[in-house]
Amino acid sequence: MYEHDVVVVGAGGAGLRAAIAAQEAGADVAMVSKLHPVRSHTGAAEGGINAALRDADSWQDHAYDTMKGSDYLGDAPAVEALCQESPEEVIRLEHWGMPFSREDDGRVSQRPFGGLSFPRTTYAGAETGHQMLHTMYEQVVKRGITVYDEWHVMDLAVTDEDDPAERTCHGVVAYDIQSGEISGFRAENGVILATGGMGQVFDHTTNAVANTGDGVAMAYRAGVPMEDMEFIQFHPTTLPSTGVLISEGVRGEGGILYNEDGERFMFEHGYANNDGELASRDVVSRAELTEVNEGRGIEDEYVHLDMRHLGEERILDRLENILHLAEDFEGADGLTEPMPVKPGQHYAMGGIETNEFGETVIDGLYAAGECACASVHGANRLGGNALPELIVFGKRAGRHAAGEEMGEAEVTTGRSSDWEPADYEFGVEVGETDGSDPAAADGGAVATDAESVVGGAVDRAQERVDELLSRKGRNHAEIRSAVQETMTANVNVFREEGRLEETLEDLREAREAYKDVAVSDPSRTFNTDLIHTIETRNILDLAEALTMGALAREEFRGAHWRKEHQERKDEEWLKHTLISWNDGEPELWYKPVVLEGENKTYEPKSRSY
Amino acid sequence: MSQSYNRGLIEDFGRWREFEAGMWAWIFHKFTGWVLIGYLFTHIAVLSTGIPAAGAGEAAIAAGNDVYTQTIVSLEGLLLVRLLEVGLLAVAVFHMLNGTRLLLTDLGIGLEAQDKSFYASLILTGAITVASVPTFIAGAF
Amino acid sequence: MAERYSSFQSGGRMWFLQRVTAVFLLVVLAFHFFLLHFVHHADEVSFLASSARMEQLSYYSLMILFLVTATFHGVNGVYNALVNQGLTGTKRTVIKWTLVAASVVLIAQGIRTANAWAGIGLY
Amino acid sequence: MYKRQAERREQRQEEEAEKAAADESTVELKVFRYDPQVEGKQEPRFDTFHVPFTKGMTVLDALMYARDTYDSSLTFRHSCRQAVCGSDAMFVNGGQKLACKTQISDLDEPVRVEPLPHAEVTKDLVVDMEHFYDQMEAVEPYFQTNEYPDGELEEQRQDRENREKIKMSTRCIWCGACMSSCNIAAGDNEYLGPAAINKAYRFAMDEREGEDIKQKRLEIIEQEHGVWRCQTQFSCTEVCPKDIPLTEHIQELKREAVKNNLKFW
Ligand SMILES: Cc1cc2nc3c(=O)[nH]c(=O)nc-3n(C[C@H](O)[C@H](O)[C@H](O)COP(=O)(O)OP(=O)(O)OC[C@H]3O[C@@H](n4cnc5c(N)ncnc54)[C@H](O)[C@@H]3O)c2cc1C
Ligand code: HEM
Ligand code: SF4
Ligand code: F3S
Ligand code: FES
Repeated sequence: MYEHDVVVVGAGGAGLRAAIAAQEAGADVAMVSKLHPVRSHTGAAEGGINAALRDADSWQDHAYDTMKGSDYLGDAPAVEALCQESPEEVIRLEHWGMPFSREDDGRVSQRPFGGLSFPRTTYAGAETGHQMLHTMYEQVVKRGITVYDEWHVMDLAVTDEDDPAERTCHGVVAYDIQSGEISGFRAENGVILATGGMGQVFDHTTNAVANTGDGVAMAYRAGVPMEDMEFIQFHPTTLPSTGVLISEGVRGEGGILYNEDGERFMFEHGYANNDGELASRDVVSRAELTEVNEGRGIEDEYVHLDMRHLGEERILDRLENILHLAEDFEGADGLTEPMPVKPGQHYAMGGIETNEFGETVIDGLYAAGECACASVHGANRLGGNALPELIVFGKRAGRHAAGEEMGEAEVTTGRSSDWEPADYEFGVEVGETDGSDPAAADGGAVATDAESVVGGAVDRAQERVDELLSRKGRNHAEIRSAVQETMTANVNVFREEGRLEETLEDLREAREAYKDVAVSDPSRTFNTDLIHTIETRNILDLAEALTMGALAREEFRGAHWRKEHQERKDEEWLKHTLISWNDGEPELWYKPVVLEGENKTYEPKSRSY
Repeated sequence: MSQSYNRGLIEDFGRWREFEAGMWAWIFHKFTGWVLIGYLFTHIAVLSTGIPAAGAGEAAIAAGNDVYTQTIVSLEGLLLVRLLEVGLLAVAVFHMLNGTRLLLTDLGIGLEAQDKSFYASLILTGAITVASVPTFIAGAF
Repeated sequence: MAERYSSFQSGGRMWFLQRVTAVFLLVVLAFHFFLLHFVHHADEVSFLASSARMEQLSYYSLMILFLVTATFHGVNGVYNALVNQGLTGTKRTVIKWTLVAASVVLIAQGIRTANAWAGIGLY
Repeated sequence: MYKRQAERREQRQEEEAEKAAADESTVELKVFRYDPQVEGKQEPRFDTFHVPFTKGMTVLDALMYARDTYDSSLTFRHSCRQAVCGSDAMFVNGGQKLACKTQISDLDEPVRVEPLPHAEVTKDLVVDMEHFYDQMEAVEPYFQTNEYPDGELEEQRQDRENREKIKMSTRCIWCGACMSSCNIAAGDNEYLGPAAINKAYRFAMDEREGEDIKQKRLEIIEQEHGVWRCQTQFSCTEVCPKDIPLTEHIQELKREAVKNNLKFW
């Protein structure tokens, strides 16, 4: 067993920032990551980081934009923290050497981005995430922070009180991919989950193959509620064949969308008369799919994104990376032809329920980054708001976990006084009640001291791995792709009741199938078959929760569109959806949104661009 | 750490087909450099016959009967030696041309055309060598 | 970490000298070849002719310099090549001094020969 | 729905396997296999897979197909599928390539896929990257300066030109292709190698670090196993998937170092 004060799971932007912060606050930190830090998907972010750096701009404006973008489902204390602290965090990155693009006067460059009232997206070419990830990893190297790379965290080591709010997290269990060894990591002060996105729930996604939402699923099964899972952002400009993202920066710089008839449909068909291509992502994604559905798509699949008129010099200066992506992954030359694009899964607004310090309802368990839901993005994330989330909330979680005094949280976690049960009947059995899978229930022998909680978790993980390796059964790959296919077909940009229900049935069948899953590669060395099999379980749990949330939320808000419910219903739905695992019996409930900030109270307005 | 497998030398030798221009240039430069330094040693050895020759007396020298002149003349009379000299020329010319290429590379000049300049060195070496054959062979028969 | 390579020893000087000697050799070797194969032909070599050239001080000093630079350039090149192939430790020290010794012998022998031609008593 | 899908998939797989046997629209992959623990794989061998070709298919797509359809134990690293994570550098038809960035249609068949040369093979296409990481970390790969601006919220100024100068060098994704292609690095285990030297270049040329730190950086790369080992073979530059002009950067550092030394002569 390894012992540290703070154990950070995941080494993307959020994890790295959390580790640095915890270390600066005096803790002995270790990072455990299934990928080497520089392989994390933060490296794929292209567009930039929103921060109100200029005199003409203000964090209040940024907060206002973010709230509006979130369709008033963001929690004001978290949103304000994001906008207030983003500038100093961005400058800190600059001080750590991050090579931002520069203005003539030598200051960092900023550009306009969708949904922003000021060009405050700070960027480094079209590779902002890459530069950010590497800059922070460099700081981790400098500080000599311990990194256990290529260790897959399988489970959390949590006590098993009946009420999740009374549970304590003492560490994690991880599988060393290189050697096949399973080991406990005991965390004296806290575990911070920073495992990133869950794009693999869908099959057309901008996310990495490693983005399987492990942290969310682990926390969920340990008793932490998942918040707002139905809100999935579909990015309007991804390459049709691979899902590789073409940054919003292209539209920020002036790129134009055309349909098959060469119409600039964002304006000509009235989807966004003011902002056109720069309207919020959900608006543009739906516009594109409507064009395709109404027969104006190219090859009935995609639309064109044209940036030729920007001129070679400007493109090379600011969007060079896009040229390579279009060329390498789609065979299109952005300098001489328009690029084909269509919407693809991009970001999960929801995730592990936390307050504005990253704390979850379980004592000693934190979450930050895309896996967490504080919530700053509400029903829809603005482009350029995820990277600041990583550094702001990564830092906050790191400090808090290291024991720094940070005051009283205003966002609640767990069932505080104003929670509200949901009375939705799903018609299909959900969850995992028969206990056929040891990971299904977080229970186990009653243990309270940290050593034996971690030890018990290690034993269960070992048992599970031995079982998967020794039995005969079916391969996980077909189950995974069945889940991805049904999710992409039915829980996409457009959602209808009947098809959502069908999806729950498909997922039920997938769950049944997963019961006889087995790993055919017997090796203990670098057994990716085993890792993927474990991940598929996570994908299943998340897909189910996501679909449940989508069914229950009978309104149209932000990224969540329902055929039967075409308007935002503020009286009824100004609240977060939460799903608790309850030892295998998922339960849906709600809690109100916090719209009162330090700055002001954000009154819901209609969201038009 | 888990066990791992090292493909070692087999792989190194199996890879020569896949070498890039720059690697061939490197190999040739190495080879020619070694030949040249090897030759320098032999060259001086042969030339040092001039030392006893100098002590042998004016008359022998004037008549061309001294050890040095004799050695050289008899060596130069051999076709094999003449052919080796052509080889030496080729080696030296390549080393000089590619050496120039490397010197430019060190100054950061022509890096994009490094493969082309290597091919140019090869071709030029061939041309110069062929052109010099008559001069080198002259009087050997 | 950087300290791992504690045997701090800059290779820059030798690298630079290798280039400087190369530039010099480029000119002199071309001249040498040209003079002894094209101007004078291989079958015309004789002690007398060599000695006539060597008696000129400028030619004599050029040739000595040629010898020294070529030896340095060649031997240093060989040494570098060996080090690049991973020559280390005692073996490396031994080879290094062997090469130095060989160079000294080569240069000494070369100078004696030149002296013999130039009619300088020292040989 | 799930059953339908499963059936459809099975059917598709059968059809594809048939097509694979007869049709020419399949790609033949020869993949290096080795596993220290599994009997029959301890002796390295090549396995052949026939994968149906689809437009725009990359080597990574083909490998994933082979793994998910024929042999789930086929092992390779991959994550982003878009040439930013640097996990899937491998030896494809005799060249170091990122599998996700290599179109099958650009390759001769059969496509031979091997782990990166000059690295120890952990399993199948996975190599041990430890040595590469060590080299990267040996050049103090983090920003250092003594010249921070006064205000907390004040950024350090940097000229556009200077940022342009280091731009390419900051693109490295730590894939290790360059290191694997360099003969010198293969022979001299302590040679920093092109990627690490490029990393040093990224900082040494960044004007924000200031002169003192630059001196220190030059000392690091000037060590015996630093820049001087480079023999300008250019293979690193040829294989770099991010088009970083590695040789140029190494050469520039050599000149900087010489200039620096000449001062003391
Ligand atoms: C293509 C693309 C472009 C984007 N562009 C922008 C942009 O321009 N601006 C913006 O603000 N946002 C952007 N985003 C969103 C943003 O990049 C992500 O939300 C963010 O990078 C997520 O960071 P993270 O640290 O939470 O997770 P990641 O960077 O994904 O890191 C997750 C880490 O967790 C580890 N991990 C996962 N599971 C386990 C496990 N079981 N055990 C151990 N370790 C585990 C992984 O190894 C990895 O290190 C973009 C996203 C994508 C996909
Ligand atoms: C005529 C002009 C010459 C030029 C321009 C020249 C140029 C060079 C250069 C630039 C190198 C360094 C290669 C490197 O380290 O990357 C080199 C190496 C070398 N040179 Fe020369 N050289 C010349 C003549 C000679 C002569 C006359 C000899 C023999 C005495 C010689 C022997 C060598 C050797 C042995 C090497 C080392 C090769 C290796 O790396 O294994 N060179 N030369
Ligand atoms: S320099 Fe290029 S080839 Fe080398 S590790 Fe970096 S990206 Fe890969
Ligand atoms: S391949 Fe190696 S020798 Fe130099 S130019 Fe590249 S580092
Ligand atoms: S999969 Fe990330 S670089 Fe190829």
